Amino acid sequence: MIKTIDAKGLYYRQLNDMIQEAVNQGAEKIILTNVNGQRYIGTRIPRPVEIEIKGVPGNDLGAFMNGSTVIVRDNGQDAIGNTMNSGKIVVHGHAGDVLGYAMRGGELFIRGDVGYRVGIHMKEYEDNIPVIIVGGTAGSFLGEYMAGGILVVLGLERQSGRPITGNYLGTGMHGGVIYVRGEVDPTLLGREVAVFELDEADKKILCSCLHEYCNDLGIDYEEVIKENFVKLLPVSHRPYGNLYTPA
Amino acid sequence: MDKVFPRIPSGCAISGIMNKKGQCIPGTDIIKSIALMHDRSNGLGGGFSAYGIYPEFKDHYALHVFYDCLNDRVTAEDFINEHFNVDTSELIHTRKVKSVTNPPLIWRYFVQPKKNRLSNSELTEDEYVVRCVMKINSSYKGAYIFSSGKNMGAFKGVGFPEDIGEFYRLEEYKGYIWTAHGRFPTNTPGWWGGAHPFTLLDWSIVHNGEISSYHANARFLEMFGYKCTLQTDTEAITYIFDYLMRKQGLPLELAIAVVAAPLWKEIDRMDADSRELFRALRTVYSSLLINGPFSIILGTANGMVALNDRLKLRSLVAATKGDFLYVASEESAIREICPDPENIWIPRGGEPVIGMLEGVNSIL
Amino acid sequence: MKRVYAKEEVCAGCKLCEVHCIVAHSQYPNDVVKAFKKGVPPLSRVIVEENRPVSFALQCRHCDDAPCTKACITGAMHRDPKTGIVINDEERCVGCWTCILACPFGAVQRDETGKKAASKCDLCSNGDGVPACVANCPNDALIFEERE
Amino acid sequence: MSLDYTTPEFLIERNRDRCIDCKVCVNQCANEAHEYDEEENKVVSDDVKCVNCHRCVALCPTRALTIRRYPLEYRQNAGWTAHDINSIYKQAASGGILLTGMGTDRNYPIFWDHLLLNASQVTNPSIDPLREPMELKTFLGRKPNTLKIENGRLTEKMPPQLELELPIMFGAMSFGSVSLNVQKSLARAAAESGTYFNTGEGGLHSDLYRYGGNAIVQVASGRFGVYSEYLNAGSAVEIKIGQGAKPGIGGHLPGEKVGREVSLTRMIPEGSDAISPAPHHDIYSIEDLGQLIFSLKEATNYEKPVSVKIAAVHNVAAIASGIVRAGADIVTIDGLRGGTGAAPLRTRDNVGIPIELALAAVDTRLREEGIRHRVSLVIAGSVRNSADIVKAVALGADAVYIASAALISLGCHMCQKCYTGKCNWGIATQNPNLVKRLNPDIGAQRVANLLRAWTLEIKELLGGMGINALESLRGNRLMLRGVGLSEKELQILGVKAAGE
Amino acid sequence: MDYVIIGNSAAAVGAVEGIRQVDREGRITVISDEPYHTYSRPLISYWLAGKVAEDKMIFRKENFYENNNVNPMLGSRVRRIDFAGRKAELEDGTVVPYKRLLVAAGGKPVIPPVDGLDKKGVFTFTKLNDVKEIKHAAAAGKRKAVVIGAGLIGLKAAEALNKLGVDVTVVELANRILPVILDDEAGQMVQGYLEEAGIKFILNNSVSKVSGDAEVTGVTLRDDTVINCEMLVVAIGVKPNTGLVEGRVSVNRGILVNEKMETSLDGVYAAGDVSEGFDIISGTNRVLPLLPNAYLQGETAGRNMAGVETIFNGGLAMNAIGFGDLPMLTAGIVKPDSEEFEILVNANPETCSYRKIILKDNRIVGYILLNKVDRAGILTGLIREKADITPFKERLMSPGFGYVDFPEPDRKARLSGGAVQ
Repeated sequence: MIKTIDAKGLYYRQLNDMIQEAVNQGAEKIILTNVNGQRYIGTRIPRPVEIEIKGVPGNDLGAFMNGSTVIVRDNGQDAIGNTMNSGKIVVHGHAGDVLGYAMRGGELFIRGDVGYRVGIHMKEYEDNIPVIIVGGTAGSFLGEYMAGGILVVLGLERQSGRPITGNYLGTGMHGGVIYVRGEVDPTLLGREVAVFELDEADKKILCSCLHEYCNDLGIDYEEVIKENFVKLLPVSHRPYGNLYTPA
Repeated sequence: MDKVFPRIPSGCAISGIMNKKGQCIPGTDIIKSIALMHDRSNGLGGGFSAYGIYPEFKDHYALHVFYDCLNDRVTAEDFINEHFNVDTSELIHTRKVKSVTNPPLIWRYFVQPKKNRLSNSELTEDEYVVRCVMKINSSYKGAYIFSSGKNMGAFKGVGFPEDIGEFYRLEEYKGYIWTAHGRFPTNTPGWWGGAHPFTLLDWSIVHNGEISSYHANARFLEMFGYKCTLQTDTEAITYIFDYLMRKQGLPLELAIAVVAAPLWKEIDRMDADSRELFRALRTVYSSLLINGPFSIILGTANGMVALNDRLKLRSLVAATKGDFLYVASEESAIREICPDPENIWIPRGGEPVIGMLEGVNSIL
Repeated sequence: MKRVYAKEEVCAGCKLCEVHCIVAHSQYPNDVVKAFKKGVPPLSRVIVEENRPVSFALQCRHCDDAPCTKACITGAMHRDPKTGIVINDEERCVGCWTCILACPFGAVQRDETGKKAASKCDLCSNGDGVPACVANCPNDALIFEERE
Repeated sequence: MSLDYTTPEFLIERNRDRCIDCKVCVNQCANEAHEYDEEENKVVSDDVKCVNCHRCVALCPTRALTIRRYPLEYRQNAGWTAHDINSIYKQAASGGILLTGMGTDRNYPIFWDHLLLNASQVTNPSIDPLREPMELKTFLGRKPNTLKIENGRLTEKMPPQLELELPIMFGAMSFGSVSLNVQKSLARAAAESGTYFNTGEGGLHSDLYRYGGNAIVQVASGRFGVYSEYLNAGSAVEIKIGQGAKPGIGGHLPGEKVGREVSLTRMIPEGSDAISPAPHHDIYSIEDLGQLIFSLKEATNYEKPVSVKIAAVHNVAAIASGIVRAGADIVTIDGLRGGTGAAPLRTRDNVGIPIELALAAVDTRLREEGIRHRVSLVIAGSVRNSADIVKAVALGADAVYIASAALISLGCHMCQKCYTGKCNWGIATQNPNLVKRLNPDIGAQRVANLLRAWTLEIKELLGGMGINALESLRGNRLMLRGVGLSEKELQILGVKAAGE
Repeated sequence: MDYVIIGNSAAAVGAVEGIRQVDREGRITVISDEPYHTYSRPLISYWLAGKVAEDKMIFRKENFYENNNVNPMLGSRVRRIDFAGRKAELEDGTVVPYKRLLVAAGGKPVIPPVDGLDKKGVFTFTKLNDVKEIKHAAAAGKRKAVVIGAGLIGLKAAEALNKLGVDVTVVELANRILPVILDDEAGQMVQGYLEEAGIKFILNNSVSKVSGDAEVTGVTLRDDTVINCEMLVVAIGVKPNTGLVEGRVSVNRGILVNEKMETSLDGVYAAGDVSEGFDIISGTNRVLPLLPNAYLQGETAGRNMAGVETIFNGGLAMNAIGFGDLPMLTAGIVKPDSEEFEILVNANPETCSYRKIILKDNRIVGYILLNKVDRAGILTGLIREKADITPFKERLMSPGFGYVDFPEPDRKARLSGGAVQ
C-alpha cells in the first residue's frame, strides 16, 4: 500500500504522526511531497517501510532509524542517519554536517557534497557494517573517531582546486575503513590514519557497495570505478593507549 | 532599564536575503524564512535588520530607541537634541501580537550631528555618533539605542522572530538586504535590547553559537573604547569587525582571517608571503580570534557577509537566484522563499559568503 | 537433607572455605592461628577447583546412594542413618583409596598428614549446624540448604 | 630502564605471629602486592603495588594485615607537597596525562556541612514518622503550566513522569566502567525500593531489560548501545552532556575492558576502544540540544521523560535555563565532587563548582524566570548521607542521584584506582576473576538496606521539621541556616545565617 | 518373607542392607561356613602385615546382625538346596526354608595342576583362616616364601610377607606383574618399586614342581630353576564357588544373573564373586570378583528380593591398590588391543607417576593412575556414564583435572542438583 502525504505547512510532529498512522494502517511505502525542513522523518516508525521525500527534509532525518528506506529526491540537511541502527537513506542532492553520527548499520548514500564531520564515530557491530558513500566532496573531520564501517568519497564533478576532503581526515579513527577515489593529500590526514593500496578484498567490498550506490542514484558505475582508489586505515586500534599515566 | 546583565550564551537560527542590484523587497520573505526555523529559537528573542528602508532619509542616522518609560524618553531626548539635529521623531508603528508582551516604548529619530559639536569633538562623524550612542546606552537609565545606521534599521524584541516581525509590521518596509535572527538564549530576563541583531552604525550582526573566547575578545576591545555592556557574543563580534575594518582598515578577507583564522597547519603550507602575513595577523590580533561555534551574517550598507567558525561547528547554507543571495542556518529556510535556487551550497568553515551590491568594491 | 551448594558465579576464589575447614577440623576449632601453627594442620576437606575465572568450592555431595560407602572395603565409609551424612570412620579406614576410585565427584582425598586415611567433608557434623565453609564464605558463594 | 622515582604510597604490615600463610591475600590482590615465596614458604608483600583497597585486610582470616601510609618523609615545604612532587616524577617518567578515579580528594569546601536543618519546637508540632504518614513520593518529569480540566476530567494527559517512592536514584554508571554485577545490584535494589537506576552510557545488558521499568537509559556522545529498543526499554532517557568529575571532556573505555558482554551491550566489537567524544557531535549549540531532545522523544513516541545531565560549571544556572527551554523534562546537575571511573586528575581536581552552589543558583534562576515548576531538578555529585539529601531538597532539588555512596555500600573502599580495571571489590572492573567477587544478591540487599536506612532518616528529619510530605521541603530554604559561610555564599545559597 | 543368604561377605552385606531398605520385617538368615562376624576379605593382607587388628577387620559393626534383624548362622555349611521346596539343608541337618535365596558364596582359589600342592607350607590367600595359618607359619620361623602369581592377591600376600620380614619371591607366568590391571610400563614401575622394598620377581615362568616331603622345601620352575622356600602361597586367582547350584541354575563361569541379579531359577538370586553379571565395558556377562561390585550386586539382589525392582547397570572392573606409599588406581580397559582406542599417557618413572587414559569414540573406557591418583573417581564416573569427553579432552591428562574443566552447564547440572542417585 502506497500512501502520499502532502507535508506543505505541516509541523514535524504532525507530519510524523501522520506517517506513524499510515504505517499502522499498513502502508508499505509513503510518499511525502512538499517537505521543507520537517525533522526526524523516519525516526518514529513502528516497522520498516519505504519513504520517498520530495523537498528538503529537516535535520535528524532517519535518526535512530531501524530498517526503513528513505529516499530524498532533493538535498538533505544536517545529522542525517544520526545513531541509525539499520536501513538505508539515499539523498539525490547534497547534504550537510554530521551525517551518520554513531551510525552502526545500514547505508547512507549521498549524491553530492557533504559537510563536516560526516561519519563521525561510525561503528560496526557483529554483522552490522554501516556504509556511507559521498558522491561529491566532504568537509573536514570526515570519519572522525570512526570505530567501524565503510566510508567512501568519490569526488565526482568536483570543482577544480577543491580538495576531495577537508582537513583532519580520519582523525581519531580507530576502526573501519575510508576509501577515497583519487589521491589523498597527506597533509589533510589526521595523525591516526595512514594511506594504503586496495587489496582484492577491498576491491570486492568497494565494488559491491558502489554497484548498489550507482544503481540507486543512476550513476555510471564504470565511470566511477575507472579511477584509482586509496584506502585509509587507522594505524592503531588503541590511538590513545599510552596517553595516560596512573596518578 | 538595567543594562548590566550576566553574559547570555545563546544558540539560534539566522537567515539573510540580499538583492545585488539594490532592488528592495518587503519583509515578508525574511519572516517566512526565519519562521521555518521556529525550533531553533525559544521565543525569548527575535530580530531583523533591513537596509534601504529609509530612502527619504538616507543621509540621516536613523536611531531606533527603546525606552522603559516616558520619563526616560524625556531625559534621553534632551541628550539627543543637544547633540543632533533631529529631523523626525516618531513612535515606531507596531501592531499588537498576542505572544509579544510588555514591549518598551520604541521610538525612531532621523538625525544628523550638530555641526559645531561635531567639529569641536574632533571626531569623524561616525565616531561622533558611536560615542553618543555609547553614552546613552551606558549612562542613560531606561534608554537604549538599538539601531543607529543610515538608511537601515534593526527591529527586534522578546518573542519568536516571526512574531517580532509581525509586531514591527515589517511587511510595510522594503529593503535590499534583510537579515533575521531567531534566538535561543539559555537565560534571559526577556530584555528587548538583548535580542539580535546587534548593530553599530551601519553594521549589523546576527549570530548563532556561543563563543568560548568571549571575555578574551571583550577585554581586548575594551582597551579601545568599546563598552561591552550587553555581554553578548554578538555585540563583541560586531565590535571586532568594527575595530578590524573601520579602525584598523583591514579588508574584509583579512578581517575574516583574524576572526576565523586559518589553522597553523594551514598557514605552514602557504607560500612565503602569505605565510608571513597570516602569521602576523594571528600574532597581532590573536585576541580577536573568535573561538567556539558561530555562524554570523554581517550586514552593511554595501552588502552581506555570512561566515562560519573555522571548524564549522554551526550550520550555514547559501544560495543564489538571479540577483538574490540567500543565506540561512538551514536549507529549508531558503527553499521556503526560493524553492528553485540556481545555486545552493554549503560553505566550508571559515569560508565566507560575500554578497556585495553591484558597483561597490568594498563591503564598507 | 541439607547439603552445601556452590554458586560458582560469585566464588571469589579466596579459599577461606579451605582455611576454615582446616580450622574446624583441627585441634583448635576456635582459633585460626593456633589451628595452623600448633602441629600439622589437617587437610582441607573442601576442594576449591579453579581455572580462572571459574572457581568453586566442592565438597562431598553426601550422595543418597553414595558409591564410596558401597565401595569401601572396610565399612569405614558409611552413611549416618539418622542424618544422612556420609562419614569416614578414620579408625577403620586403611587408606586403600577405593573410595577415591568410586567417588564421581572426586570429593574424597588422601590425607596422609596423620594416619593414612580418606578425608572428606563431614558437613562439620560435630559443629553447630552450618558447616564452617558456608559460615565463613565472604561472598555467600556457598549455600547450605535442602534441595529436591 | 632507568630508575623511576616512584616510592610506595602505602606500607603493608604483616604480623608474622598471626599470619598463617594461607595465601588468601595473595589470591585476592589483583595488584599482586602479596606473593607467596616458595623458597621461603611464606607470604611476602611489595608495598609499591599496594593501593590500599583493604581487600586483603578485610579477608585475612587472622587479621594479620594492616595498611598504613608509607612513612617516607619529604622535606617540609608548604608549596611543594609530596603529591606535587610525585606527580612530576610520574609524568617525567611517562609523558602521560595523570589519570585517576572517583571524585576529587582535594579540600574544597563541602557546603552541606555548613548548612544546618531546622526542627519544630513548641510553635508548631513535630511529627513522629514511625507512626504517622510521611510521604516521600516524588514525580520527575515535565509539568504543564496549567491543568486543562473539563467536566471534572483532565482533557490533556499529563506528560510522562517517573514515579519515585523516595527521592534517591542511582546515578549513571555504565556497564564497562562498572561490572555487570554492580548494575544488577543497583537494578534489583531500585526495583525493590521503588526508584531508578541509570544505565550510564554503556547500553543496557540483556539481563537487565527486565528492570527497564526502573531504568533510566542514558545517551551520551559515544551513543553506545543506543537504539530504539534500548531507548524504549527504559522509563526515561537521559542525555549526558557532562559529568561533575570531568566537565568538558569525554570518556574512554580501553579495549581490554570491552569483553564479550560489554561488546554486546555497547554494540561495538570486542576489544575495541570505546571512545566517548567530549561533545555530542550533533550538539554544538543549545538549539541542537533541543533537536536531540526531541529526536529522542520522537524515537520513544513521546512516552518517556527526557533528562539532560550536565556538570556544575560556572554558568550552570544559565545553561540549566536553556536546557529547560530546549524541552528537557528533567535537569540533572552533577557537582565538582562527583565520582567517575576515570578522569584526568587535573580536570577532576580543578574544573567545575560544588553542587550545593550550583543547585542553589539553578533553582533560584529557574524560579526567577518562572520556569522552575515546569521541570524536575535532580542533583548528583557526592551526596554522602541522608542529611545531604534533606538539605539538597531544601535547596530546591526534586531528587538526588547517589553513585559513590551506592558503590561504597557495595564494598568500594575509595582507593581511586577504578581506571586500572583491577578493582579488588569487583566493582570497577570487567576482569571476570574480580567481577564475581561482587555477589549481586548481597549487593542488592546492601544497597536496598542503605536506601531503607536513609529513607528512615529522611523521615525522621522531616518529622522533626513538622513536614510530612517531601514536596513541602522542596525549595523550603527557611529550613536551612548557614554556619561559617561568607555573606556571598549565603546569598548564593539563598539561606540565612544561623541565628538569623 | 523369609530370606536366606549364603555367604557373609560384601555381597551378603549388600543384600542385607538392600533388603532392609525395603523390608524391615522379613526374616533374614545369613549362612556362612566361616565362623566370623562379617569381615573385609581385602583386609587379610593388612592383618597379616600387622596393620589392622583382627577386631578392626569387621566389615560392619558388631551390632550389624542385631540392628538388621538378621539371623546369622556362622560356621555352618550348606549341604544342599532343595530348590523345589525352597529350603536349604545344612550339613548339621538343619533345614532353613526361604522364599528368596541369595547365593553369595564367593570365589575359591584356583589351584594349578602342580604336584605337591598338598604339602604343609602351601597356602592360599583368600580368607582370614588362610592368613592366620601363614602368620602362624611365619611366627614359627619360616623365613623364605614363594608366591605363585603376581596378581592383586599375590602381590598383597608378597607385600605382607615382606613386611613380616620374610624373604619373598614372586613367580608370574605373564611378562609383567599385575597383568590384568596394569600395562607393561606401569607394571615395570610398580615392579621396580616393590623390588626396592626387597621383593624378588621371576616373570614369564611358572612352578612346575613343589619339593619337600610333608613340608615344602622349595619349588622347581618351568625352566628348572630351583628356589628354596618354606612357604608357598598359591595366588593365581579365584573362581566362582558355584558348587551348590550347579545343574539347577544356569552357570557359565559363574552363576548367570540378569540385571536384577536373578538367576535362571525363580526366587534364586546370585551376587558377588560367585556370579557372572553384566560388565559395562565389555558389554557382556563376566565374572568381576571385586568388592565394590559384589556389594552393589548384593544390594541390588536384596532390593529385588524384597520386591522393589532395581536394576544394576553393570559392573566395572576397577581396582584400588597400594604398596607402601605408592597408590594405584585402575579401571576398565587398561591395555587395549585394537586401533579403535585412543591412548593418552603421561609417565614419569622417576617419581613412579603414571597417568594413562584409554578412550574409545571420545569416551573413557579405562585408566591407570599411579601415585597421583586424586579425584580418579571423576574418571570412573565418566566411564560409567559413557560420557563424551570431547569438551574437555585436552584437560583430561592434567593431574588437576576436575569439574572446573567441564562445560559450565554440564558442571552446574552435576554439582548443583541433588546428589547422584
